[in-house]
Amino acid sequence: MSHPELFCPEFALLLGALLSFACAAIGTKARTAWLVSLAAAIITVGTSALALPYQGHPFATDIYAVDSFSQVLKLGISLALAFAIAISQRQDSTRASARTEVHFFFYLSALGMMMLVSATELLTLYIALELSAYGLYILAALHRRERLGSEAAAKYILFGAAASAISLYGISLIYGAAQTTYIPAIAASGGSPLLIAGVVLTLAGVLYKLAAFPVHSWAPDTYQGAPHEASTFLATASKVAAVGLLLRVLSMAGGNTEHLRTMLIVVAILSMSVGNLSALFQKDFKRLLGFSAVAHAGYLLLGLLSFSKLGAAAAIFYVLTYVPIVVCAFLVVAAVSHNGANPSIASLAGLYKRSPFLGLVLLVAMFGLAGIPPTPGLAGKWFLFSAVIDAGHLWLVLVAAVNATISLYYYLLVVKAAYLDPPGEYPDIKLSPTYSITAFVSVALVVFMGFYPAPIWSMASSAAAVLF
Amino acid sequence: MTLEGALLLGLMLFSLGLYAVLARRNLIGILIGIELMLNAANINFLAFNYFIPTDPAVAQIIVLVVIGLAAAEAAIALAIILKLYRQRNSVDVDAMQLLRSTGAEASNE
Amino acid sequence: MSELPILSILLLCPLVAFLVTLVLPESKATAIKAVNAVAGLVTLVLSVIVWAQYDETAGGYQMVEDIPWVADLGIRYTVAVDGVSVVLTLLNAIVFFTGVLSMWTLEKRVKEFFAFMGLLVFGVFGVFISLDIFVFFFFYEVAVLPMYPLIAIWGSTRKEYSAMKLTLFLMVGSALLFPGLIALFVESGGQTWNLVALSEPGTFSEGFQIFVYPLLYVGFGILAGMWPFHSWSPIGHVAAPTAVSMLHAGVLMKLGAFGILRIAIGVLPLGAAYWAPTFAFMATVGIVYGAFVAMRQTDFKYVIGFSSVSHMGIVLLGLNTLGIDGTNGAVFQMFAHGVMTALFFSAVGFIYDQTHDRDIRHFGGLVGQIPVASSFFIVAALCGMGVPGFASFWAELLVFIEALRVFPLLGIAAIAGLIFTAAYILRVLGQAIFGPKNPDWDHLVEPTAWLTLPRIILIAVLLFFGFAPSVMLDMIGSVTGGK
Amino acid sequence: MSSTSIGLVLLGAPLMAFFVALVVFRKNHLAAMMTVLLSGAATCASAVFLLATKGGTPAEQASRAWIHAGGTSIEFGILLDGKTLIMGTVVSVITLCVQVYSLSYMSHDPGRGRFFAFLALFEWAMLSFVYSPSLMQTFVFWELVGLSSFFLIGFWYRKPSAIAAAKKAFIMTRIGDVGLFIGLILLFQTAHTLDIQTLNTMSVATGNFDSGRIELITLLLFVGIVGKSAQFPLHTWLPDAMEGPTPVSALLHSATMVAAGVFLFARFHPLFMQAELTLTVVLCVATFTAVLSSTMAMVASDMKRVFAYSSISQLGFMLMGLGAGSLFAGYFHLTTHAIFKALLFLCAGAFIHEYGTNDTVAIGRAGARKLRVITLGLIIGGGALAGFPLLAGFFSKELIIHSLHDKPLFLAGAYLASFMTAYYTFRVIFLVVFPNQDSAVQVEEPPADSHDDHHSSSLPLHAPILLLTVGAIAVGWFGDSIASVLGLVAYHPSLPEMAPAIGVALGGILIAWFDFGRKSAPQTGFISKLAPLHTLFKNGWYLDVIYKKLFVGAAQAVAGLLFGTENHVLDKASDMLGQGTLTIGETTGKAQSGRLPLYIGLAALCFSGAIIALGLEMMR
Amino acid sequence: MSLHFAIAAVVSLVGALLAVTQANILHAVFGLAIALVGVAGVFFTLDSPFVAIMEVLIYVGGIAVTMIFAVMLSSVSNPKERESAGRRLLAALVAVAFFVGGALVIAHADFGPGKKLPPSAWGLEQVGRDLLGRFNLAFETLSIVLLLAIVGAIVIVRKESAMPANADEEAS
Repeated sequence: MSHPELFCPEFALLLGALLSFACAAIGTKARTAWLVSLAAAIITVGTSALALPYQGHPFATDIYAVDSFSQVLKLGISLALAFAIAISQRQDSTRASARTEVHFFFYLSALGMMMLVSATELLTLYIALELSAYGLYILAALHRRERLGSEAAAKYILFGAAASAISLYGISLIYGAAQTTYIPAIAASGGSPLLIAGVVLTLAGVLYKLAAFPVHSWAPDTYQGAPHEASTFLATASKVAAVGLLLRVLSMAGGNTEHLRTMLIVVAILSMSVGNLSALFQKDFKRLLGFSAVAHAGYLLLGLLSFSKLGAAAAIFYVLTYVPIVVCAFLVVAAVSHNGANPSIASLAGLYKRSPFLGLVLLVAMFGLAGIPPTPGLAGKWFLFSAVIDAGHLWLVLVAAVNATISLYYYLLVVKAAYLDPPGEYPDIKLSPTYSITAFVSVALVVFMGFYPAPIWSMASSAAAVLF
Repeated sequence: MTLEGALLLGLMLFSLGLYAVLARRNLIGILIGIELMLNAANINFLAFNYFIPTDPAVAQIIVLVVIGLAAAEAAIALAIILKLYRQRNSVDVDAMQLLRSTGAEASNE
Repeated sequence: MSELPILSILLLCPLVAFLVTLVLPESKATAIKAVNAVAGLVTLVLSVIVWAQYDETAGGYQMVEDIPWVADLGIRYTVAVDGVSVVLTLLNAIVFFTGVLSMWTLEKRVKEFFAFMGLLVFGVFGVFISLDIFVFFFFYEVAVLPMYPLIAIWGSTRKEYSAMKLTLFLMVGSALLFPGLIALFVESGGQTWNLVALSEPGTFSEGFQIFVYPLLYVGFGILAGMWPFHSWSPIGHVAAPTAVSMLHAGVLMKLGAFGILRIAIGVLPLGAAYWAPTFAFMATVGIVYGAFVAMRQTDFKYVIGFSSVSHMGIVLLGLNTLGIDGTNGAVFQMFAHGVMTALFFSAVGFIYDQTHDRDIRHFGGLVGQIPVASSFFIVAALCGMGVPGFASFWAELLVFIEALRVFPLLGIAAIAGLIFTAAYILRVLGQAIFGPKNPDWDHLVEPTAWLTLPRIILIAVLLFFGFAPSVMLDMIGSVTGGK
Repeated sequence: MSSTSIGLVLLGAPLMAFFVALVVFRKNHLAAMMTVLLSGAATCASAVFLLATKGGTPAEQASRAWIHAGGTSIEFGILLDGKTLIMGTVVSVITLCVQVYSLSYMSHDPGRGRFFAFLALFEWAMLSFVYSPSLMQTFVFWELVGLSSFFLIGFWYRKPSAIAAAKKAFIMTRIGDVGLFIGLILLFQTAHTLDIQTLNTMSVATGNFDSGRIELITLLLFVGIVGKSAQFPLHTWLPDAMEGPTPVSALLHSATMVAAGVFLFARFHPLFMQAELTLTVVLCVATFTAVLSSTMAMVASDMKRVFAYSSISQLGFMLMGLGAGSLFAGYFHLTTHAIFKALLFLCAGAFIHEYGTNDTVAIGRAGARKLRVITLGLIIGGGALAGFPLLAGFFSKELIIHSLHDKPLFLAGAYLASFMTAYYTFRVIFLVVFPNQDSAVQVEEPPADSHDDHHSSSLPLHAPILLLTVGAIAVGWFGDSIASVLGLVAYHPSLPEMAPAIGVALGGILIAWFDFGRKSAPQTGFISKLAPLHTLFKNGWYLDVIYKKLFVGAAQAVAGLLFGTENHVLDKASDMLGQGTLTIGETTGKAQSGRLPLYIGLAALCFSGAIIALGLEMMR
Repeated sequence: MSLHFAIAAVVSLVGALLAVTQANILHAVFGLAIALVGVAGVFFTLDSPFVAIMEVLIYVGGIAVTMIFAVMLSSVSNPKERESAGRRLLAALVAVAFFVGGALVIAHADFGPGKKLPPSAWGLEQVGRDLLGRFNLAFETLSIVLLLAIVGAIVIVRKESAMPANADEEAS
């Protein structure tokens, strides 16, 4: 390893993993383990932020790239991790027996994701993909209501394993076509039809991570069945990593993007439509967020299918702003949840009265997801759509915008429950200081990004510049 | 023995695996299918390696790693399946209906 | 021109009110109302100052402030006013201030109400003064969404349904705007979102203009109550509480017409010319249609809601004439209709607050029971009929002059619509305000001074511009060139 | 004082009075009434003064730009020429008479303050209309006249019939207004000015218009006149407008509102004179109206209605005169008619007020002739209306008939109408003066209109009647002066020329005497012997019914249709769209059935499809 | 060589067929083991003996055995449940579709010529050098993955000791 400092966010994660493993090994109380993890997570965020400007190759050349692309996404991942761990303070949806250990999986999964966005070689990429996934498979299984957790995890892992097997098959074709596993070299090899076929099959695992059609079906089930903090992590960090991964994989096509683009357009439209339409009737809030995640995967694909710097930057911007917004939503889930049960939308009733601040957090989350200013949702969509129109697909934007309209319906139903329906017998909610601070930070981030998207955009833009 | 022949073998194994994943009700049956799919990919790697070599060590390393990953994956999957079995006394995939969308009339609550 | 960034200050006023409202505890209802009333007053004063400072002879955009926002993408916070913005800014300030006063008796969830209202007004100001398409759209969306909670929480009569319908309709409008607006940026070479730069002739080919114009026109048109996409509007009116109805019809619908004028027509004149006959036809249908449907309504607010469809049809017809007089008239009509409808809803809201009934058949001879409150309604009705002496007369006159020149047949149909307008308005007057009295409502009381004040202001504005239309027309004319 | 400042007083005083009265009337009725009365007096004095000083001198105009439209400014101001001076004076005199009269007449009405306020508003609108130097101002105040008449006709707003009548008046005149409005805009587009004096100097000959254009414009202007001056087919609002208080009828339906249309015609006489076709239309409509409404007047039992029909018919006369090209004849009749018709209405009002009924027969039987001053007024006014020689109406009507001498068809119509006029006027007079308690005629209508049992024969009631009686006798002799103010030369028909008309009038009076006046007269008109005709006339030729069925019905039907469209098509469409989306959503949502094989199957199917597509692509 | 390959291929296919068709899941696992041995044979013929050995050791010796344990522990209750014909048909259709697509791609793909390489490039030595050299990250990560899997499996299967009464066992 030539420049260890380039690897420092990952080291921070390894440290976190080590500490939580130590906590589990010596059997500390869950609360202590949580505090340790939170500290490590905050250190990770700090490290990632410090590491933003780093560039270089800590390992053998072309295996692992540290550049602004990877570092920006790593910052997103570490933020998501920190938020998820902060939310896990109230672990009442996690199995009592696993409360000390969960953070270990968070850290290793985050490590996998960070490696994922840096990997520039197929083997590294694949193993990082699996590492990030396995942690999540385990996390999903740890819901306090074991039947839910096991079912969620079983669906997640079996579907995931199948998808990753298809991916691996695709990778083998890529290898056959390019006879190398280095992504830059593959991209330079000229994009033979076999390579495209390989990339398409590889997309199975990648889209799976992104929760896009046709490999989206796990998302609602798993979001619903996993513990709240795991769902949070799944919904945020996983999306960030998936965007990075997808950009890398698509870059392998090396300019021969015609078929890929056609397929991605279909995938994007179906993701948006299926996600939004299916969300219309959901009663369970987490499940609704799962479908919403599918829809947002569709929006993200709009940027990716443009195969342009603008599109990539828009997708990265979108996913970075998406993190705090979704954190807001899951924070409400975790705070409202009683005895670890999943909150239904009906159980959000009267939130404005039960906890005015939480009501506001929910409002920000829903408006953010719907793309209503002053959240960055609008700017994000705007940039994505700009990229798509720049690529010449005006009608696709129309479809996407109609989808955004449809989505508004169910987001507003949530807002309605929180702001219109009387609290009934639901109790008041007292937020713990951790939750208040987390909520405040995430809302502040959202509103700041909404009013002043420029810094995030320049980050996203510099990240995209690496690829295009 | 040709490249196409080896690839075709891989493809057959893959398709059989896929069939198992889709047709099997037993969760372990699905897992078997997945293992077959992984092995199909492995055959591809080694076939390419053998017939059009540029860097013969890479494919072997990939296959080794994949075998390792498959083991880890199988361990986690089997743990989850066992947990599931303990709760429901069944490893039937069709029995996993707790997490699903209901219509407008019913509620998840 | 002043050194002070007066437009930004104006823009921040409602935002500050919003933040202060958020901070104040729910129990301090009067303080919240006072804060918003003061903010309303300040915006009113500021917009009058803006009016006074605007140099009509120089014309063009003035008081420009320009700060990069997302510099990499060419997005800049560019605000400025031209004559049209000045007029509509004043309108917004008037409606905001009088709206706050009209809601003085509100007791339910005061804090949230004024918070949402402040946000809405903030967005509307932003739209009227921004020159950057992205910033424009940003504020546009800020303005549209608070309608949902405002109607759904404080409304009446199928409020949740109506609020949802309204929001979704407007979002469909936005869905059309998204591709349209972004296409402008991309097609112009991806350098600037600035409206002035985009409006340069020759930026867009005719084919492109013809293709994109309907997206923008219909997208904005939905918000402007364009037939046949108007059905959200009356329903929303009916459900909304007084001040929200005032803002909705008074200001929000103007956003659509303003967008058409400034962006659709301003940037795509060739497309506008190509589509003008079609959209003028639809506007005329809207005028007549709204009047006829209003004739059969039994609910006060439905009548006014459809009258808005009809009156906004006049605005759209004026815009589609693409002529100086037509545009002048359209902008004037936006202003006049804004104030008039605010007065209408204010008057109806006052009656509804006491009776919880809006069926005109249940009333009769109200002018004998509450003469002052009724006369507010009568004045609004007269203005709605386009009676001379009120601002709307001149507005309609100018539109009709131009329409008759450009689209003679449509002009005649639109003018004939005046008959039906008179018919439905007199029907309401004859049924509810005049006629045999209904003893059920003998107990009604007259508005207090605080509640009278906003209505008096609105009437004064209507009369002022009715008697001195040139004040308004000179201001608008500084843009359209029709001084 | 310059004439402009006097003009300002003239126009400003009533407006001030309106606002002051509106503000104070709720507290103090008397103050409101006095304010208005004072302003009326001031206005009247100004008008008379102006007429006296400016009569016969060249026109004077003072105006300021009001708005800019299409590069041209539209003026607001005051124009003093012969037409406006006379008309303005007539209007203000009549208004003052009515105001004074109302002091007594409305003294016990709770809304009298409001009444006076709207009288002032009306006066302001009417005078601004009359003195207007531009067609735009004319139109603005034309509308305002309509508006204030709405409030005056609907003054008793508790009475549904009054409100209905007011609505009808407003809407029917507005139909005419639309025509006028379009005509105005066309005129503006053609001539690029709306200045009346400039417009009147324009002509086809000088190339300002082409002949088709001028026909179209004048025709459209005439549509407005038809509405305002209650000509066929838009005349039906006027009889209904009798629902208003009688002073309102006296004001609106004699000298002012209805006369506004005729005044407009006179105003644009030079333009109309260039439009052959329009003139023919005008003559046809006016003659037909004159005859038509006279037939209705012959059988109406309500005294005010008789006079209302008579107003319609006399307006037709004026338009006949004007349309035949004689500005003086029409204008002279406008003036005389204003006076004697106001007188008749005031008298009718006094009777109605006294006896609490509108029915002529009932009034007569109640002993109306005991009110001597009023009965005298009725007789003089009636005589003037009937064209009894040497009374006011006689001269002007002779001139009109004379102006028609080369148009035999219309002349015949004029004779017929004036015969009937004499007949129905004296029918009323005889019924009042020689009541026959024994006749079989039944009182038709229940007591109406004035419900208080206050009886008044005070000075405010009598003074205007006396004044107008004198006017009705005298004004006919001032034809020369009026002509000179107008800048015209009066024509004096010779006795033989007048003979037929006199004969016709006297014949009408004679038959009336035979039917109603003489002792043991049946007191039923000769028409009643022709039962179908009687019924036809009585029901206003069923025009109201037809309109109601045809136009109101059609409008209602369209409204119903569009209402249905709105609710069941447009609104429903969006609802269905939403519902459809929800249904699709439910389906896709349910497809998320929790079955893992289906999830993976979908994915595998899609990727198989993709790979097949790629394979096929590679084959090519 | 071709013969070896053919035998290995047939063995793996037969094993795979058994694995996917056998109603008894235990038989299916045995089928899998046979298939994996076949695959190892294929690896062997493809000049990768080390991988072939690892395949047999880890897959047959590890994974298949774990599966058998799992089967023993779980599906005894209903080992012979057969899927419905419709389901199998649909699954077969999808699988055949994939096969057809894949076959098309393979048949029409244009594989490069490759390079002639010295035998040293194939050797275990090179594999080991690369594994600890170029690909050390993957190698180290693999160890982390295995650690994760072990800990995860333990945490998942662990019995809940301090669970409250099964009141909340039902679906939320």
